[in-house]
Amino acid sequence: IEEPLLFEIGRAETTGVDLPAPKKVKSRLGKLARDGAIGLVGLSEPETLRHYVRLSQKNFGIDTGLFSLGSCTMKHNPRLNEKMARLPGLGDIHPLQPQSTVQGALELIDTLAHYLKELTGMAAVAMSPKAGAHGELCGMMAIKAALEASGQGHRKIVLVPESAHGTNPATAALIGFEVKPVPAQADGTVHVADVKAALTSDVAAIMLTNPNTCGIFEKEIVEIAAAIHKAGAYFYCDGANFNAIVGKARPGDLGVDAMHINLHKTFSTPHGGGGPGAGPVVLSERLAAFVPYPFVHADKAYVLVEEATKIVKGEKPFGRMTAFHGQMGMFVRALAYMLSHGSDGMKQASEDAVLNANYIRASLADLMSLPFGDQPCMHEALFDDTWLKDTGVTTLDFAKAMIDEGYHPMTMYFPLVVHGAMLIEPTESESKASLDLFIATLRDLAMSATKGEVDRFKGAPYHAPRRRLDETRAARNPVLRWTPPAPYAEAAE
Amino acid sequence: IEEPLLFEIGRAETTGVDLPAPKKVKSRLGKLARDGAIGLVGLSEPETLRHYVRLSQKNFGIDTGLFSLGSCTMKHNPRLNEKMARLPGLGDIHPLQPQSTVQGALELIDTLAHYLKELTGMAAVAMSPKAGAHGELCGMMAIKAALEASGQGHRKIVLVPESAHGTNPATAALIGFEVKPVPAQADGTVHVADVKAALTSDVAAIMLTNPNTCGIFEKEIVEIAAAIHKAGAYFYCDGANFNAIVGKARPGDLGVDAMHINLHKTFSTPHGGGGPGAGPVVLSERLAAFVPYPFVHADKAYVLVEEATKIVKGEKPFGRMTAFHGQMGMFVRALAYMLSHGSDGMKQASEDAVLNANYIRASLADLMSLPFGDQPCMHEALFDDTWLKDTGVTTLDFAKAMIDEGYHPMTMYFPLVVHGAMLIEPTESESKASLDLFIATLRDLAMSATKGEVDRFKGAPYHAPRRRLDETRAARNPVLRWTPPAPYAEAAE
Amino acid sequence: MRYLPLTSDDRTDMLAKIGVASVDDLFANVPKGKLMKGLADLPTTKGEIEVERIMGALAAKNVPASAGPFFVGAGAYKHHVPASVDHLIQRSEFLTSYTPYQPEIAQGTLQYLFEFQTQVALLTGMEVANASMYDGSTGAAEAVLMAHRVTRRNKAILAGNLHPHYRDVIETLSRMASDTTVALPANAVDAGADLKAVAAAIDAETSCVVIQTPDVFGNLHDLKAIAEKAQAAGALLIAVVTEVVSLGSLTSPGAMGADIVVAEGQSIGVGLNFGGPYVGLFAAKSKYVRQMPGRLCGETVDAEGRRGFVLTLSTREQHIRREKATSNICTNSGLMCLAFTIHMTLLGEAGLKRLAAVNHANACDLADRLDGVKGVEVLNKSFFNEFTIRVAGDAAKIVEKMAKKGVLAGVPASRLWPTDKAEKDLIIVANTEVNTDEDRAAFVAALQASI
Amino acid sequence: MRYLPLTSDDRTDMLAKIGVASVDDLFANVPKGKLMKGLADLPTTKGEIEVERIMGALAAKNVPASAGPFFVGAGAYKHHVPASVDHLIQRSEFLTSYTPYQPEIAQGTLQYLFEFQTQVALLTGMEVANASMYDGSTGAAEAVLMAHRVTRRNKAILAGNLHPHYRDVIETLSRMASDTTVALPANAVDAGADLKAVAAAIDAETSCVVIQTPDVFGNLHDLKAIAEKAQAAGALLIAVVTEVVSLGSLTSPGAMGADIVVAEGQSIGVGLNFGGPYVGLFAAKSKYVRQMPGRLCGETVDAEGRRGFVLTLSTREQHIRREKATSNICTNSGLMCLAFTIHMTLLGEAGLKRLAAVNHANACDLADRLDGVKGVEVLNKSFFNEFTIRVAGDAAKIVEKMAKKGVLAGVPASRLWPTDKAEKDLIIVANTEVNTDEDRAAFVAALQASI
Repeated sequence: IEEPLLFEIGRAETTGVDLPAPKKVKSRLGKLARDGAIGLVGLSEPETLRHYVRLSQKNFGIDTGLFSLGSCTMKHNPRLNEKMARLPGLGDIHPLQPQSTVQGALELIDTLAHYLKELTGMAAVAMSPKAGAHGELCGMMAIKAALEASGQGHRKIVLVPESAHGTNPATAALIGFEVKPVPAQADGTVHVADVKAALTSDVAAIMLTNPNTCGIFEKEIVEIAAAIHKAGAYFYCDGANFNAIVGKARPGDLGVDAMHINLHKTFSTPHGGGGPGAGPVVLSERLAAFVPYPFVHADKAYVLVEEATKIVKGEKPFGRMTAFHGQMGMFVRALAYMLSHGSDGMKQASEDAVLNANYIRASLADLMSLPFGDQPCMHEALFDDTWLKDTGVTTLDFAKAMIDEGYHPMTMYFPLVVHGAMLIEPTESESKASLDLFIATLRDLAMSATKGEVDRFKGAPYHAPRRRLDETRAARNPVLRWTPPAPYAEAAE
Repeated sequence: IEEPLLFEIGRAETTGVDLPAPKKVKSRLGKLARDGAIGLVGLSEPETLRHYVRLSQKNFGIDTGLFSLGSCTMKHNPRLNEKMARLPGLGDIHPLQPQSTVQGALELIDTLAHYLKELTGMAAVAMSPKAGAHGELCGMMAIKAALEASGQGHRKIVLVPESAHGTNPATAALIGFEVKPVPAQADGTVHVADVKAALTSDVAAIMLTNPNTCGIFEKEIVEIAAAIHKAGAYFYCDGANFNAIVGKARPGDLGVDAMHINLHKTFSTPHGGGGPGAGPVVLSERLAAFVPYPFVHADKAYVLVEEATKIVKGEKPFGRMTAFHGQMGMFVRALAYMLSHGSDGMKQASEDAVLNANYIRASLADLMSLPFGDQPCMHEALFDDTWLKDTGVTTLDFAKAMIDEGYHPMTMYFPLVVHGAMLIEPTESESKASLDLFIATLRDLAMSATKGEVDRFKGAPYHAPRRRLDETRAARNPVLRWTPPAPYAEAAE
Repeated sequence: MRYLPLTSDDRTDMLAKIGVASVDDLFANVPKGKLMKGLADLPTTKGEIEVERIMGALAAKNVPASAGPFFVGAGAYKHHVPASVDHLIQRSEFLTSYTPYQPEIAQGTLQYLFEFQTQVALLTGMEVANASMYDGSTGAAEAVLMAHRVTRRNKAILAGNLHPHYRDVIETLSRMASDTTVALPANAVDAGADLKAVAAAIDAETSCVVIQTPDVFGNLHDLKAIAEKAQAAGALLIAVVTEVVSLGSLTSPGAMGADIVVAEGQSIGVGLNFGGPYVGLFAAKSKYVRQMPGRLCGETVDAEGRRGFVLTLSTREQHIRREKATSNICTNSGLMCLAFTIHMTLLGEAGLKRLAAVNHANACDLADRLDGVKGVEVLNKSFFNEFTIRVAGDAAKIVEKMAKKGVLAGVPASRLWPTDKAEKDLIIVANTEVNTDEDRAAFVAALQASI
Repeated sequence: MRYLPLTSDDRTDMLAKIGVASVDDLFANVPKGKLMKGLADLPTTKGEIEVERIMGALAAKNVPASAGPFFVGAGAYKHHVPASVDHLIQRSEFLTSYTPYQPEIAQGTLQYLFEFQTQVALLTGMEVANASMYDGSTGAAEAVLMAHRVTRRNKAILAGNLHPHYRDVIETLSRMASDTTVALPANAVDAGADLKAVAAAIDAETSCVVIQTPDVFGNLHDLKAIAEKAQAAGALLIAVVTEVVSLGSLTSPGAMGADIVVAEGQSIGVGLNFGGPYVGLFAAKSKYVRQMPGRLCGETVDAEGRRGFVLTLSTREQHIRREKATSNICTNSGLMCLAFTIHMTLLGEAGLKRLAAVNHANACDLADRLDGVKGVEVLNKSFFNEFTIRVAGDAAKIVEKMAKKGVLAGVPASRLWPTDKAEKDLIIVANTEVNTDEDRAAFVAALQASI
């Protein structure tokens, strides 16, 4: 069933909201009162429901099937969290209400901060970043502020392995750092020797993902941290893969100075089709002073510190990341999740996530190729496309064929260091029965590909709301909004 | 995507609910403590979400498309109503709390009762019936009680036109009445002359649907009522089609003595896959005294009358229909709907419902056949299958082909008085654009049928989660529950 | 108006297509003078903001169960419903669908009904269950009529400790159907005597005996002997359960020989809702299936041989059989079945047993706390999560006093048997998993202060 | 644990398949001594009942906006969100989906993003809009960086009446990126003077001027002259809107010549959420599209020629372009875009204009009521739904006093400019469609009683 665009079915005079007539008053808009049509259209309430329900039916979510997208941690989003976020006392409060009227909200932020510090073994946390990349930015800003505060402002180099998420180099570059690559070795990890070789007096920091994007725990991480620190630089850890080690290992114990936490990956706040996220950044003692405004002091009452006059000795906030205090709605959800799991549940969740990924790895290793040999992975299993060589089927084709089987494909072609990468992350939310079916399906597809049944892949997906879309055309001649078709425009005149 | 039965994926030891360990106490269960397995299985929360989300995807609802099911009034179900029903002060109250702690609930019931009486022009309303058929039962019980109270207990005959809903004769028979048919004439309505001819001193009541199930307003209704009353009998009106006349005509003004109101048809409470409904019954002065327990008296405080000691002079409750006070959750939704619409909106809704149905009628009359000629209908348009004669396509085939076009079929083969009946009710919730598309689709199907494209119909539906299901097999050898397959049963031993 | 998509232009165009001048021409059949001029005497359209204010004000005049310690039961129970249940039942495809008369596009509804029927059959220990009744009480009345059909006798014996509302509903329907009921007197003190009285009342005219366990005072009953006695006399045993969670801890009525089991399913998934909508569970021996009221969902195959589900045995039902139907029931409690089934799925065998154990333990804890409290006596020898106390004073007044202290303490028996002067000092007290130690301490304190 | 489907048997079987003895063997890479023994020092698993109690207790310590008369704004506004919006955004297929990297199974998300972009472009009067930023403030900071890329200059001039938090966010990012910002002083009394100061500050180094309208004090600004001045000097005009509802009543920034418009979209569909998640609207002239940050959804066709949507121009973005990306932004505010789009669809042109008119009228009514109140002066010559009053006394203390009386009265300017001693007597007061006559009367009474 096709669903038209809103603008093709809506009408300028239709509204799905009944409001009383405005009171008669003297306008204070002056000459700036809007004049003429905006061009918007409306739908009545029943039409609106149907339009968006039907659009939703063209989407795939974790509630509809296994979502194997590696590095994205598509885990269960408990509905309890949604309910809690909608309690009027948590959802319907204004960021600038008198602080005496939001003590529970400040307590909640403080409590969540405590949980995050405890799980990471870090000294401080900046709660306000709005998403993972924003957290990276915050963390790198803290590092920059710390360097400047200690007269090390000349350090401009940031070491980033090629396997890193694109946000890492982009973040570093955004605030004027120069990105320098560090190689990974044949086992998929960065070796301390390579880091040492890259360390000069210009190096500000290393940005390392751990567990890394190949799904492997960086085994020399402690040595790398030591080397970095010895060189006067900082260790930024990309926390995208924290889901594998919550309750199992603490970044603070490994020598990390800053790490953002994707509440929407690790702590189950929903991805919502691309956001909102939430990216609090935990910081080591060395960086703790630089947490940006606003932050919470727990005293007799909770105080939201928004200004220099209220900081305590030693605090040196580097500025402000966003207008208010961050993603409160996501904090509520994350805390509800952490309370629900508890320390035991969170540890078990990490173990199950790792177990599930290894089960997939072990169950497919005979058919598909592992770029770094037969070693345990963390919460995601990385395959390359060596096994597809000469079949005529690419990683992309394979992924699209998965759609026809009712699955969301794995992450493709990332990390870049692996040829035709296929990064599969089942998360701890999948049952063994679900994994077994997924494995059986992938085995069937893999055998089909190796047998040369190319049509099953090249034309895929066959059974989705759309066949493959022409992305080149979209980019070559961008159509980024609806415009009235010509006859309509004429008629409107 | 197929979805297994819960029992095929669940596990006895799995639970999606975390509860604390019970306190250690001395059991008071005695010898009745359960012993051994119940046989239930559980799913974790993520599995439960996925299982039922996937099941939901095999369903059609008014939010997913036009639902043309005549006599069922599948109109928009506002989400505001759902929200209101979940206010703790309305949803989380117990029917046996002290009345001082539920004054708002009693006020709400009293307010809704006022609305229903005002819209129907009736003297009283019994709020407790749980659904339409339960309301019919309540109304007929009130009639029986009134007859007995006036020494007319010998009256055993209830007149029911053949076009009536099956619930009418079933209800009458359930409490010992004898059903006698009244014919309808060529214009689709019951004529007063035929009623008079059937009226004997044994007649207790007539049960008439108005607007009737042919979608026509009974034009001699006032005369019929007068004749019934003159004969000492009562006029029960089936209110299933009240949606056509709310704010346009009042049953009380037409001589009706009792009429149930399907809150889930007329006042937008959701049908929910077959319930819950709510069937308050409005009663004329002649029957008002017989409203069953419990009911609300509005005095200084609101009083829920549950017992004989609290009735006021003249009240003669005939008994009790259900354990508590009826479908409060549906009352909340219906009142929210009525407040939202207001008197103006409800009248407009009736007019739009009738307009929409007539628009469909007028737009299809050249291709499909109207059993009662080209006269206006009320909120539903009735076609018969004369036009399909010799095409090899039946009403059923035609209906199933509509599924492939994205529509829920009309009501088929009802009313029984019309051959191959197709009863189409769009409701006021459909936009003109939606109706135009529906009409175009039906025209296309109709032309296809007349052209003899039989395959399009006989095999339909082709694009639904299932092809046609074998109902005979289901009835011949009923399988009404899951049982473990043999090997499993063995393994369990 | 936000719910109405037609614009005035649309209306004009459509009237033209139809060929009438005004919408009232379509109402030409309405007798002269009966077409309303103007509007009904009710307020006009209101926006969401205003409706929320009005409903919010009504809600604010009630004390919700979650507002404080809560011990009210007697046929409806405050249990915790997981958030996912309420989320799922609000999915448009479930909420806004109709009775699954078109099975090809209603497999979602049909499959959950099949799962529901299976769960109910397992829980009650019966062979078959239907797709629900309105609630427990109407289910009980229908069961009595069904017993009449099965036995071709028309006298039902109702145990004295059957919930009086259930008794009333059965009596009302039976009286209207010209059947006979014999309702025994309640016995809060000696529950065993009640069953003995039932046994003694069975005769050759008896179609069925109706016994509730746990009974309205919370007492548990072993039904084996009475089942044998009834069946030997050619009558059926109808077992009534108003607290379905109890089946997690107790021997099922089916295992004790019941022929029909009716239960109120509200405790699982549904919520209090001030009395409705609830969900009636209805299960029976399979030999009686064709005499059952209500919808049944059955397994079959589609044209391609794939398993599917349909409503079946509808020749019992009113829309096919009309005045010869087994019942007039049409609409059931579809969405509440779904809520029940989802909650039961989340619980599973292990969770239900745990839930029942917690309920029982909490009730035992409260009983223990009351032990030795002056002026209070727990009457029950056995109970699940509810028991009856005798208090030194007028129970209804004490409950009101406790309500003023923020404790909703239970149901005074005088509310259920308003005319029986002998039982003015009894309170029926329920205790579920939502109650804490603090709640029970508050109960005891408020009770002591109110006697 | 209810969120974890694996059973212990499953775990044993799976470890066997993998060929390791224990799960810790899979963590072998963790350096010696760094694998945690035991559990983190946090509480253990809690059921829903307990979590609801804890969160409910936290919620109870806050005063929600709906609890009484509410006039707090200054960048976030209390508007009514229709129930259907919240229902729809919770549909699993929207809530639990990812960024639409697989467009064949994400057309739902992509189509609403396309609708969102269109609505934002229309509202702001711009040619193109992106698929959202985190919020208005981060969008503003990104706009300044974008202006630097477009103009190849790096000095931004920030109007004094720009929301100080926005100013801080821009200054922080600019400073870290080694760019220059010139922030002018706020001027609550003479808003026109602020714009004159901006105009005077433009020079040949200027990349952009950033002006908010309605400004933080609620004043409206005609941007035409400053747009011309800036563009003549080779700089861009970045218009900031923190109350998007105002665009229903006011000439759009696009119509006044803005090059980039950033806005906070929270007012439509999103709710207060104590500051987040919100949704940043970002629109620009189409010639700058390849310098825009954030995701863009574009129209295309599929292999069968059917219209479809994809994320496009991603060569601007970090996951393709890495350190050369226009921004590091990755996650956006997808679900909040959806909320915005649905609410805007419900409103439509007519509803938005009506909503804006009601907001304006309510604010005018409050201003009228304050006219002549002793010790209170409304400073604004023009405003939409928010204005600034000077009160005889310490504004922060007066707001606290009013809060004690149940009226949340607005934002004391001293909260936004904490170090500026001159402005301790100003309150910024917002009035939306949710306020009633009674609310406004309560405001006046509480204010009079608190001065």
